[in-house]
This record gives sequence, structure tokens and C-alpha cells, in this order.
Amino acid sequence: MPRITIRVQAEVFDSGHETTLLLDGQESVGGVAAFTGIVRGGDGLCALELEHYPGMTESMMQRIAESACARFGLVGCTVIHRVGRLEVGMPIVLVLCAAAHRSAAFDATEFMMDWLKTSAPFWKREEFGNGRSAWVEPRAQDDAATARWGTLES
Amino acid sequence: MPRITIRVQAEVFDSGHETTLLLDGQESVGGVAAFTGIVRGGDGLCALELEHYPGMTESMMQRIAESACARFGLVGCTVIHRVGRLEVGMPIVLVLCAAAHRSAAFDATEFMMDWLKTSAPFWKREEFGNGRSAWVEPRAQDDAATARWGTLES
Amino acid sequence: MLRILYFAWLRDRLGRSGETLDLPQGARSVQDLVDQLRARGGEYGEIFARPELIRVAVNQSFAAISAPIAANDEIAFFPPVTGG
Amino acid sequence: MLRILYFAWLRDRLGRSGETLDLPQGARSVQDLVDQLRARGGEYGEIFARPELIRVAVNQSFAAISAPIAANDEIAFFPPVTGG
Repeated sequence: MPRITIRVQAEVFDSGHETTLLLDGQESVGGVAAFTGIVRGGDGLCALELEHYPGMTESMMQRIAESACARFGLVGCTVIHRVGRLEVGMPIVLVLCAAAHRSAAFDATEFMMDWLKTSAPFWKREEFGNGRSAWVEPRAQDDAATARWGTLES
Repeated sequence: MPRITIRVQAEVFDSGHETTLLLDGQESVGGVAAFTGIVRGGDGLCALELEHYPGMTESMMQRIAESACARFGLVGCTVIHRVGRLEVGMPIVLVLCAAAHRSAAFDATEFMMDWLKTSAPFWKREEFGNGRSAWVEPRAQDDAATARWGTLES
Repeated sequence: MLRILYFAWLRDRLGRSGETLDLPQGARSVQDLVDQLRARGGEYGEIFARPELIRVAVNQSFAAISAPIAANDEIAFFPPVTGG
Repeated sequence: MLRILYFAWLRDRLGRSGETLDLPQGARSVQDLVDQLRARGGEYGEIFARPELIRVAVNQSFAAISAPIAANDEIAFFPPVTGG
């Protein structure tokens, strides 16, 4: 059974600590790939407000994680997504994938990020320095990136 | 100028702390991809002994990092490679790549791992529970993975 | 009772995060519910006249607008997701 | 003086991590040095008879066996690398 950890939280995460937890007692892991999403500045952006659908969000994250573990033969994976107000430079999301070999770990991390972006119910509102705010529009390239994987459960 | 950190050390590293250092004061980073290589158990393996060529190793790591920054437009990257005796489950190598967008960060991390594996002068000796030890043979799939990038400096 | 939820800009524009509603007479699909909400006019009229802007979940799973609904279902309306 | 370095199983089999050596008379390339080392016989003879097993660096850069060498160069011999 792969070791899966899913969390939605307001608090910051520590990728080093999460990696240690993911690896604890495992002897068959050759590599851990990771992605940390960060609030990128520019155009006067101050912060993002992250909203989610409690219940459905966690169950989609679990489905994505289980699908990645099955498809890429992962030893385990961790997905942590923050909600609430996050200023420029703050981490938003962490994906960790542990596998025997690095190519599976890399592919699984990209797979999970693509599906999180396009199918986990989170929404971002941008807050700008001039007081304006706007909901983020989905990006066509995120849909295209997800499409290369076919269906979530293969 | 991209922020590049290169280290060869015996001590363990903390990927969370290194990520914080890489991001400190940066506002144009949208994501950090990472890879941590781990001593994988199996076939009675107890530990690896990692050896390097002081001077040449660091200069190859620097070349690989500079090449990745130029090729993928990274904001910065960190490469830490451990040497000495590392038991099963212990981390060997850390690569962190920070970029505006996730695809550049992922590609750069794979690029750096492929070149590290095939062109940075490190050698691994395996130590087994029965007292036997053996130098690790290079793997053809590592050469194939590196070949897809063409030359190191493009 | 149906439990209806609104997220992101739908919630902002409708001024509420959800409501409970008796399953409308004769309503068998999400489309029937959308038609009822649209008939309220105002922001509801504008938003539910453009179902292409909206994603739907029935009982916390993504669903097509043609999906069947039943009493006590949880129906959520929201824009395309933008997390990660 | 040439500074010669041996790493990994070359060092184990040769029983030393390096040596210094006057640039051999007439030696102009790594190949000339390899021929000299091979002529020592024993482990040197076996190892340097099979240059396909060996990688070379001249002054800490990878070099072909045909690469030129000069007095005071640092020449390293080692197996294909296996780090990462």
C-alpha cells in the first residue's frame, strides 16, 4: 500500500520535514521529486486569497494521489494545499512523490500538479496594491498539460 | 544573475531550509521543482561510500547549474551532493530549480540530475551486509537520459 | 431538501455561499435546477443563462449539466478551478 | 612535474591515489602517458591496456585520450562516473 498524505491547511508547510515523514522506515525509495508552488509577484500583485470546497477538495486530492501511485508505481506521495490569504513569495502547494527510480518520481509529480490545477476545487482571487481584486481565470496551457495524461484513472 | 548554490559535503541537508534560502527576497518565482536522491535498499545493501574529485567536481556542478539556468531561464538553482558513507534511506543529492513557471522548473531539475549522473566526477561503492563491497557500474539508461538534452552548453 | 452551494465569483455575485431548496416540481436534472435559478432573474438570471461559464458537482463529484438529481443531493456551482 | 591522480577502483587496484612524475621523454598526449604507465606491467599493465574502461581529465576537465599534455599538468584517470 502506498503511503499517501493529503492536507488542506492555512499554515505554512516544511518540505524537508514532509520528505522525512514520507521516507520514514521505507527502504525501497531511490528518489523523491517535489514541487512547491509559490505566489509569484508582478503587475502590482500583493497576495492571493485561496478558497476551496471542503470535502470535495480532499476527495479529489485523494483520487489524484491514488491514481499517481497506481500509474507510476510510487512508494508514496504527499500533497499539501494551503488556503486563505497568501502574500507574494509564500508557498501555496507542495507535491512530493517517492519512487524507486527518478523518472517515475518526476513524471508522477508533474501528473499530480497538472490534475490539481485543473480538477481540484480551489479558486484564487488576486489582490493588488491599488485595492483592486480579481478572480484568476483558468489557463488554456493547464488544460493542455493535463490532456497529455488522458484520463485521471487509467 | 541567477542565484546558484553548489556544495559538496558529508553532512545531511535540509531541503526545506535550502528552498527558503533559494527563494529569499525573490518575487518572480512561481515554482520550485526538487529532486532528492536516496540510498535505495535491496539485495543486502547496507550503505554506499561516495567519493569525488575535489575541485573538478565542484566546477562540473557549477557548469551544469549555469547551463540549466541559461537554458531554462531559471531564477536560481541549488545543488548539494554528499560524500562519504551513506546508509540505506539516507539522502545523497539535492537539486532545487526555481522558475517563473513549473514546466521550466521540472525540465531543469531533470536536466541537472541527468548531467550530474553522467558527468560530475562522483563514484559510488556499495557495501553489503555480508562484508562484500563493489563499485557501482554506470547505467546505460543514464547515458540515454542525458543524450536527449544534446550538449551540456547549448 | 437540496443543498445548493456557490463558490468563488458565483458566491460574490449572488451574495450568498449557498441555500437549501425543495427539489423543484418535476426537476430531474441539474439542467432543470439551472432553469429554475435562472428564472429568478437578476444576478441569477445572468449567471445561469451562461452555463458554459459554470462547473457543477453533484454530491461532491463533477457532473454534467444533464446529470440527474434527487431530493437531498448536494449541488455545487462554481467557475473552472484555478488552484495549484 | 605531472601530477597524476587515480580514483575509485583504479586507486584501489593500483594501491595509490596519485603520484608525481616527470613528463616522460617525448610524451605529448595522454596516450603517450598511458603507454608509459602500461609499460610498468602488473596492475598498471592490465588497467592501461584497456583505455575503454578509463575516463581522463586534464587539469580538471574531461579530455580525450588523444588530448595534448604539458609539464605541470594534472592528469586524472578514473572509471565512468556514478554519482547523483
